[in-house]
Amino acid sequence: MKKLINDPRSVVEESVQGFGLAHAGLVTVSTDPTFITRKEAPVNRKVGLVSGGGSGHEPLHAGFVGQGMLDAAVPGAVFTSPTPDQILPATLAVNSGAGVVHIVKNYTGDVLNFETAAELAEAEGVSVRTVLVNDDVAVEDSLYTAGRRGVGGTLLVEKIAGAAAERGDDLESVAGIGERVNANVGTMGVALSACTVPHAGSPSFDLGEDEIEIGIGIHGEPGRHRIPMENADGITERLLEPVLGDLKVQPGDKVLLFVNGMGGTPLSELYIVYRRAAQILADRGAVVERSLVGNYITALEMQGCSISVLRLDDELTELWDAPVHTAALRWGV
Amino acid sequence: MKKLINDPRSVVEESVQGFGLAHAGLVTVSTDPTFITRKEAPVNRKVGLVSGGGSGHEPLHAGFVGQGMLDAAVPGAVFTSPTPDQILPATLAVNSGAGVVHIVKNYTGDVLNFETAAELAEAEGVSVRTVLVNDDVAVEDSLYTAGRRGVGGTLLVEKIAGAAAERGDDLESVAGIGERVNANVGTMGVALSACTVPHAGSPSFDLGEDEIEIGIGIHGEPGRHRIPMENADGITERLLEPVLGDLKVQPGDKVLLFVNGMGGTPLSELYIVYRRAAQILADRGAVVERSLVGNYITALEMQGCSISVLRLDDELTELWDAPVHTAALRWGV
Amino acid sequence: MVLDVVWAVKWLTLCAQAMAEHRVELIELDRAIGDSDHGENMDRGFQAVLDKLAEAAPETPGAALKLTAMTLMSKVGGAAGPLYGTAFLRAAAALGDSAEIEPAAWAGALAAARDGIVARGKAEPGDKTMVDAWTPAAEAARAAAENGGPDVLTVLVAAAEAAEAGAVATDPLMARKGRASYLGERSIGHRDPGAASTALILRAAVGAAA
Amino acid sequence: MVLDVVWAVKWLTLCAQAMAEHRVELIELDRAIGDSDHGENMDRGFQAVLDKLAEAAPETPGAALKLTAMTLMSKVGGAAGPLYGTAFLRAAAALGDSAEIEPAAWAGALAAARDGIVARGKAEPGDKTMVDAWTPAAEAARAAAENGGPDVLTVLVAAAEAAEAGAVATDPLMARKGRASYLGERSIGHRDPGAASTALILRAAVGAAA
Ligand SMILES: Nc1ncnc2c1ncn2[C@@H]1O[C@H](COP(=O)(O)OP(=O)(O)O)[C@@H](O)[C@H]1O
Ligand SMILES: Nc1ncnc2c1ncn2[C@@H]1O[C@H](COP(=O)(O)OP(=O)(O)O)[C@@H](O)[C@H]1O
Ligand SMILES: [Mg+2]
Ligand SMILES: [Mg+2]
Ligand SMILES: [Mg+2]
Ligand SMILES: [Mg+2]
Repeated sequence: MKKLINDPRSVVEESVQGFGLAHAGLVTVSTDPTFITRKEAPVNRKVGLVSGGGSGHEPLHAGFVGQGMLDAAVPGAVFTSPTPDQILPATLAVNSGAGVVHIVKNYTGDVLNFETAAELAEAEGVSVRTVLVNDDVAVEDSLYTAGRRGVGGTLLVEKIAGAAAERGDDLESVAGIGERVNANVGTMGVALSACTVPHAGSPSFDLGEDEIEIGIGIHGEPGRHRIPMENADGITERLLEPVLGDLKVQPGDKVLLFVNGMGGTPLSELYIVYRRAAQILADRGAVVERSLVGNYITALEMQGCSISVLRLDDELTELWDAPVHTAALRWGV
Repeated sequence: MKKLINDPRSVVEESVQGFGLAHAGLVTVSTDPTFITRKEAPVNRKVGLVSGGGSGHEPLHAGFVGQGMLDAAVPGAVFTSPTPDQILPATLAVNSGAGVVHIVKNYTGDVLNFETAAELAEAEGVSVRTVLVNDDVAVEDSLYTAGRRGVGGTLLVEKIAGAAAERGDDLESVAGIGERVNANVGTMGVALSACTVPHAGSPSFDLGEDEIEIGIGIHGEPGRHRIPMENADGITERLLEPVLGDLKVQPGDKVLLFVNGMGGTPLSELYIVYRRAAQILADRGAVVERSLVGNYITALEMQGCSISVLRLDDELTELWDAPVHTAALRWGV
Repeated sequence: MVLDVVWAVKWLTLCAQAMAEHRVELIELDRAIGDSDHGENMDRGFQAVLDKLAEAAPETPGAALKLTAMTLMSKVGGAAGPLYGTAFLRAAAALGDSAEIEPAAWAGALAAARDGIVARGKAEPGDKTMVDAWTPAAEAARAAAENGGPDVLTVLVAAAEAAEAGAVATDPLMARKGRASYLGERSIGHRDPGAASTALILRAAVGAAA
Repeated sequence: MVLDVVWAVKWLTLCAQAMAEHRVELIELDRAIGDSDHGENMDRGFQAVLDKLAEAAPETPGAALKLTAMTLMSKVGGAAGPLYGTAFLRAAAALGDSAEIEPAAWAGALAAARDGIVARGKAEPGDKTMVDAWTPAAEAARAAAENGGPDVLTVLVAAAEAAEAGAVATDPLMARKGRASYLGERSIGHRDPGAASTALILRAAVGAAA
């Protein structure tokens, strides 16, 4: 597996440097420890939003730092959650006194590292509220798992909670909005091929020419099960039905439909998936009020996609529409 | 090669349908023949901008239809230029009376098909000016080739000419701006892997695990030559040097730096390339005033990237900064 | 055997058959020095010609070729669409509305087709394009029509064989036009896909008369 | 042989060596049921421990372990970072500032480490995590310290062997905690990477005393 890198051990550092150079007007990159903050951070009286996680999911999270979304992103090594010594200074850097929300994808590593950082930040007098994102309907939330994973829904939580913070909501309210988004979003993904972690050098799993993995996460891990290859419409049905079942989408429900590429699938194919997903939702009587299609939460160069559905209400729609100015998501400004 | 498609022969149609559904507020999709127009087309008194080419390069061109950029995009079959019977109605649909600019990438097929359509449109009383994009410095423009290809620079021509049209420039002036962009931009690309055209089913070329193709186009064709794999910094130097030589970039020159992904390379790697490219430009005394990093002009799921440099002047910078609202490029609105 | 509209329709039908059969082969040729679409484009185009022929029943060979020209122009795309479109359009014009094609007229139609391709594509013989199949074909047809007298099959065969030889002769050439030219020396050793499809088309003309 | 700070530093040095040597193997284990980073994370973490040890010369075994805890916490990331960080921190606390570790104290430190991991990660034995190596190791050390009297090497060996057996015993288990739990039944038949690295760490403790 060839990669446009210099050294597997400097991938994150160099990539973040490049990101900082390309978006110098928007973000500040801190090194040692590494984190990315919004240029104007801390924003006066605003609740600060910090997210982070393993690298390899770009543009998540650094691409979402800026007006109306995150105040800081904390990138770990590839597919490895960041450490408290990164999360803590990022938290302190964006605290204006109004407190900080940690948006954490539900993985053991992310939870533990953010937990520690939050404790340390509290010890330094910063109020921290954590919003746990666990939208992956492929994983049952039970005694027998580490709980549902945070996947595609993360972007929606970050955007909408970010808009709530930008309009001046207080700590509890921003966290509450984030939790409302998380409670109303479901996601399921598929992989047509594996990805290769730079330091590992070989694909994260082996998949036959006629097999696909259903119910994958975003770390190159295998999915819930493997099935023979199907066409795009068939796969779309397989992904969307469990999501709609989980959310109990009813006729008349207004939704946001988000088709997310895993990195290596052409945009044209994501639109083929979107087409079928929109048809299914229409057949169910749901109204697709907002949509997003693209590579936003990736697993390196994995081929595949995930489908997320978020049930909207007027407030969530308004917050989704609110101006956002980040490297990867921008409108209204 | 697995693909998220239903039938190789319906890829373009279904993808364009999905695109239309996802961006219903922005564009209108016409079928039979297929083309995409800006929702408000024809825009009163505005020069219309039409571009198009083979599919498989998404988001180019449909993703750039909207305010401040294209009025219409005409997608051909995968890697196959569209036909006059698509280009003509698209041209007529966006003509407000102020004339239409065709932005055409320099490939024999694109040139011939747009040429015919322009003739037919002229016969119907529409003034058409063609801007030929040929920014690929890998191909010598000589008696021995079909001339330099249009690649990454196409986006820059479309954005900047689109802004000129939006501010009310007349036909000659919009075309002139487009030509000025083309004259000041150079691009060179690399492939780390080939792509697979849906109807072909096998990769467009075979590349060893330790080889890369230098000087590739965007149609999965092999490049000018094949070399052993190098690291990202080395590859970046190889791509950028010929571009800077071609443009004769001088100390003090202001430039836009555009690192474009071919579709299958993670964004994080594009930033590693951006980092080195920015360093080289800084060493040369050039000032990177604007930048763009992402998958904008792709070759399906090919792994690799291209680097484009555009020499800026105040007017080009102003037009680059002007508001744009399309599916794939949006700011200021 | 006369080259009338029945022959013309049979010819075009055999063309469509040949493109379907050789689709993968033409894709493979284009994969080597182009963008893997030539076989798909030609197959799509000639299938559309079949559909058109089923709708409209052309009354002369010229009308059949004109309909083919318009259909290829609007369905093939790429470089081949306009080039073949022009070729068939010029051939149709050369044939006018005569009901039957004499050997000399056929040779003239091929020459007109070839000239149309050159006028549009600006390629010269030796540039490794379809011109390298059309040029010897037109030449051979002219020679056969002059020497061979009234036997039209001889003329068709001469053109087909010359096109085939012309296509093979593109193998060692370095491309100077079209997408293959980007490859420079790397285009050497591969057959030009457009020359190969030209040979199929002219071979189908023989089959329709046999 | 006494378990003093010289031993502790040697132990940590051997840990770093073991992680570098088994880096690929741990990545492979994690590739099968996780995300291919465990070997990389542990290698990075223990290399950083080496750097720290070179800078600061800890004066007691407890101080060495505390420094290790802080370094792992800030350099490893993922699930393993906080868990191993907690383990070393709790072990350091259990050892206090004594200059030499008695067999019973070592057993106590292992038990504290194990309890720390459970407190943070909430895994139970049988969940197919590093707990499945730490639990039998702490247990075996306690038993050996009680029975074997003052021979510290016996205790170290007992712990290492139990950890190794515990790691092997994770093979048939279905994961219920950590990333492997997403795989459900597909996690069966693979060794838990964290249990494997635990065994390496406790084996290094023997090596340092030998
Ligand atoms: N300028 C030209 N003149 C004549 N024939 C050309 C020219 N350019 C390309 N061709 C022919 O077109 C063929 C390629 O057709 P096709 O693959 O369908 O189009 P594209 O190159 O646009 O993908 C080439 O093999 C060659 O025979
Ligand atoms: N809840 C938990 N309790 C105990 N150990 C755990 C828990 N979750 C994960 N682990 C351990 O962590 C190991 C994985 O570490 P690593 O791969 O470095 O982190 P990540 O899973 O975040 O990629 C697993 O093999 C397992 O032994
Ligand atoms: Mg990990
Ligand atoms: Mg083509
Ligand atoms: Mg082609
Ligand atoms: Mg792991």
